[in-house]
Amino acid sequence: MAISTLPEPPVKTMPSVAEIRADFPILDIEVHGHPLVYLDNTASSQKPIQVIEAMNRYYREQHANVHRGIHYLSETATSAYEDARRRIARFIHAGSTKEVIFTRNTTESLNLVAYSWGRANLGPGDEVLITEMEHHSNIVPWQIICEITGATLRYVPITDRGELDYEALDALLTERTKVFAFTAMSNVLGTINPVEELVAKAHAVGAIAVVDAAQSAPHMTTDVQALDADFLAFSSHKMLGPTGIGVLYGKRDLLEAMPPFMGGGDMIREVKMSGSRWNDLPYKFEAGTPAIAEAIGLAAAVDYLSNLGMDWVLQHERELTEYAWERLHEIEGLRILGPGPERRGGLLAFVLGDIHPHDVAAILDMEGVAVRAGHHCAQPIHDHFCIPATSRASFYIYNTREEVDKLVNALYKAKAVFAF
Amino acid sequence: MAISTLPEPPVKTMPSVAEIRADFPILDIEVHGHPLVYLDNTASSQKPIQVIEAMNRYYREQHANVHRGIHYLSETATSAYEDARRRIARFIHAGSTKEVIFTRNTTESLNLVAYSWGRANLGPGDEVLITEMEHHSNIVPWQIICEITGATLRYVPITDRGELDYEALDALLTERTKVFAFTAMSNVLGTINPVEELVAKAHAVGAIAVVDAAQSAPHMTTDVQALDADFLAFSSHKMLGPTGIGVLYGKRDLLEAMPPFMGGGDMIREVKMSGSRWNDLPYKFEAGTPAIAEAIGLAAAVDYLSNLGMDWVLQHERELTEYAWERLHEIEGLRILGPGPERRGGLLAFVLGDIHPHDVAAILDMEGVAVRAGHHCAQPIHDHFCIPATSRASFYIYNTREEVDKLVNALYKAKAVFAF
Amino acid sequence: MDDLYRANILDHYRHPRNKGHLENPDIHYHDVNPFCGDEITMELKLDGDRVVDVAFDGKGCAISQASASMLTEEILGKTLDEIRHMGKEDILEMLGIPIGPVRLKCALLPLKVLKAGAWGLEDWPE
Amino acid sequence: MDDLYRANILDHYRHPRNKGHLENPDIHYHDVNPFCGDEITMELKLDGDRVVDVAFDGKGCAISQASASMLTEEILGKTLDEIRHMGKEDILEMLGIPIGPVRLKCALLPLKVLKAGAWGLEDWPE
Ligand SMILES: Cc1ncc(COP(=O)(O)O)c(C=O)c1O
Ligand SMILES: Cc1ncc(COP(=O)(O)O)c(C=O)c1O
Repeated sequence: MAISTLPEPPVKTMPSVAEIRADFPILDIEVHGHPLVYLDNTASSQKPIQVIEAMNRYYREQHANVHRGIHYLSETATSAYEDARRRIARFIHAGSTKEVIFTRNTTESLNLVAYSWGRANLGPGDEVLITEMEHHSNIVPWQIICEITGATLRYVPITDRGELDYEALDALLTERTKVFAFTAMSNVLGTINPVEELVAKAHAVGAIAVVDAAQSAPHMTTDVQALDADFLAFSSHKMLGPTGIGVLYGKRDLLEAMPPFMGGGDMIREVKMSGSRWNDLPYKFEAGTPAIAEAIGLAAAVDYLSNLGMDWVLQHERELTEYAWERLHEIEGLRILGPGPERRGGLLAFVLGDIHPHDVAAILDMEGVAVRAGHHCAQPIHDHFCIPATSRASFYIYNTREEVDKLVNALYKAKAVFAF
Repeated sequence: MAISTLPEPPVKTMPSVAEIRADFPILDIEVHGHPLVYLDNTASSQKPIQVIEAMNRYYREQHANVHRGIHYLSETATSAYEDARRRIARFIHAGSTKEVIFTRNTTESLNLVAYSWGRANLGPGDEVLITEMEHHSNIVPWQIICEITGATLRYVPITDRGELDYEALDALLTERTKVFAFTAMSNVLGTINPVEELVAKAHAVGAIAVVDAAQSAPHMTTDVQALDADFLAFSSHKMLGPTGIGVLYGKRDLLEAMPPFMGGGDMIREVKMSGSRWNDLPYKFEAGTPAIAEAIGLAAAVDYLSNLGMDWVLQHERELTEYAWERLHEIEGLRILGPGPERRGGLLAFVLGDIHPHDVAAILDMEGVAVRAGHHCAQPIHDHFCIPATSRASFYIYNTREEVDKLVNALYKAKAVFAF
Repeated sequence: MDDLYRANILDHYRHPRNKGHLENPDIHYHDVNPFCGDEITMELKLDGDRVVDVAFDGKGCAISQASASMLTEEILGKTLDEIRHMGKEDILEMLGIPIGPVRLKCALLPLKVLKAGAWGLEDWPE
Repeated sequence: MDDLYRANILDHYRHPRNKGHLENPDIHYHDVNPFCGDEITMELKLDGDRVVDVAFDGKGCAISQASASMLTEEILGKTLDEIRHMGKEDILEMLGIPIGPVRLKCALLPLKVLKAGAWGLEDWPE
């Protein structure tokens, strides 16, 4: 169904952050005697009651398997599942619900493209171009598929400021390049890449553009048609939605031409012992019973975000990031990776002197402040900067300046413990 | 961790069916003015509050991404997720939690085996043996992988009584057979296959045995060690658990030797731009953020089933099936596919004269009775019997004899509407 | 139940119109509903752009078969261009019964097969 | 915090014992914690079955480095057979601090590397 004919999302209201926080039950817990300060949103966000309750209601009133049942509950579940797909399609401005495939997470979405499109279209002499700032989920599938098909994997280097090296990029993008896969926002450097421009560069040499939107979809407007992306992947759990579901957007003509990825129920039109015919999109790529409750939960999540407006979300996070950027720079020996706050998303990965990030995170945790420490599934970035790990604080719609202050105070404590 | 050292599951209590029903909120709804009679359990079961609440609690109090975080919530979520794996491992009597891999559903579990084990071990001249009574999810992955590898797919025929043709099986199982994949219980015929015996036959010719336990795991004891299965797959949503998660059990030495399926976060030990090293089991096969809440929900589901005892579950369903078998046979023109109630699970697929199963299901639905109609993702069975579709009533722990009576009454109504 | 299985639906199901095959049809197409296995074949004879003869064959439920039977009556004498503009609403109006989302696929199968035969496999009419 | 970063942990972290490399070690093994990238190398010199010299090298957090440092003191003079029987409990006792499930992997990394070096890659000691 054409998305343009759908009713508009509900009218935007602009609640205060205090009102938003009231929707998130987990923000009321205490950690080691302190109120939780949740700054690990890049890894996974928390969920509002609207999302939790949508799934609750589904299991209490609407559950059955979808698509094949003629009875009331199956029709109800089918409608709810397909309505969820429509709302998610609208959220990313997809032209059709046929272009929205449910997967488990960003990782599976990217593997689907690599296995299905890659196996059919790559061979020796072809090149796959990715970047040095990718998450492992946008590296390893390409390593695997290049090994299977004999194609060559190349990396766009990053500069010391944590941005793509555009000169190198232009040299690396050639008519041998069949795929250019890159992240819309780095989960370590925070760098927001110019997706539209990068897609155009890929298209200029005849390559398809695969966008890892795991970090951008939760935090800014995603318009797949304006971006002209061929494929775009994201995860529900990072954007207020449940675990267990992700999305792959793909252009319809590409998806039509691709062989299926997994085989099984629902993805076939006809199974004869001698062979099978595939079903229409998007079902061709959704083998087996799908994550029904999770699709409904994700739809509630994107409604929640739409209601705030993605512009508000980005703005709120930018303000926090600017504030945090200043406050963190007050701390001697603290070094933040990546570009300035005006060109990054709401996350800050840093090192604090030579205190190991695990120790930083452990001490912050004792103060109730949750940050992540490690290589954040992006070893090549850390290799580039010759550091094994970083600590990372990341913001979302419910975070406040007071929480940034608590982060800073806790960092001073860490320095005190390790002052030697 | 060795499963044998775990504490025993909680002491069994034996609630009445009325008490069980009280745990399932959805059983209270009305459908077209009638109380819901849910007889579509083979497609998907309903969920008790214990399962719904476990996930609810997780999102309200415990959520964060697993494995990589040092803060309180991440440690809590990691513990809950790994504890869920342990409880599920114990439910199927796995020797180690390393042998329990979380997937989306049975379908993905079977695809994982076909893609990963199949790509590494199959080639021209090799044979994959499946049966004519398989669900599409245990057919199509093998069709795909045989096409990729050049191996040959063969089918064990079924008899008109809906059982495996053992003479044909013995002729088809040869030293060329590398995989014998079969269902433990047919989702159309109800046939319970002698899994232990079939596994032994596979091993006798040096083949691995892949068991589709989608229909057996919810309804009877699963002891992977006693069965000696090499791989065994099942879905959460058919056994009181949430959608969006399934399990693949695999013998450790086989899993260790297999290449990974999907690439990405968590499944690697080290990612260098030049290549990657894989993580330990089971993580090697769990790429990206897993279905955390869903694992916790499934663990609550298997606890619920363990508490009843799988012997009680099987016995309860057998009694209902015997009763339904008798009552349905009272209806003239009704024909049930498959073996007698003593050798089948709690499901009955049937045709009613020449009334199309869709019409049967639609009329039953008007009476509040939910059954499934169609080919149930098992076209080869229907081709064998030269019928396009069947209606199927299937039972679970909360169904009653009174519900069977309502089914029978509704079937008489269908006959009346189409009496011509 | 009375709603879904109105007398005219049952009548078309029991006594399908234009059921069978044409000799040398100009357009012939066959497809199945992947969710349930219902099958429909549609055949047309054209005079220029106009349908001058039509037949269907198939196996399936009362809804898909009655929809096919009614559809053959509906399109006889119409031009391909008129048929191209037919959609879900026309089928629902033709059947005159309330139909849920899953059953809708049964009801729309004949039109889908017809359109696929005339213009190649297209979208499920939605 | 006082709990996790007790004086003796910080002391071993600041002043690691037996850090560096041996000349011609009999056993040498290096591995990383896949969840965080911490690295440990363990080297042993044996007299028959007995550890007569030991060194570790590595990068990582206070817990993994202190654990490695303490472990080298712990095993010096022990036989390989005695080391084989060491497990999670021994490490926890050695460290003497409460450790959550994720941090446990940091604490156990040195023992894991040691055992992998001695007997080939085995399970994470659990
Ligand atoms: C025997 C059998 N195998 C496999 C499946 C597929 O299960 P899922 O759709 O959960 O992947 C089913 C479910 O209908 C089944 O009955
Ligand atoms: C940029 C980026 N890509 C991909 C992923 C993988 O997401 P998931 O684990 O949900 O598959 C992440 C999540 O950490 C990410 O930040």
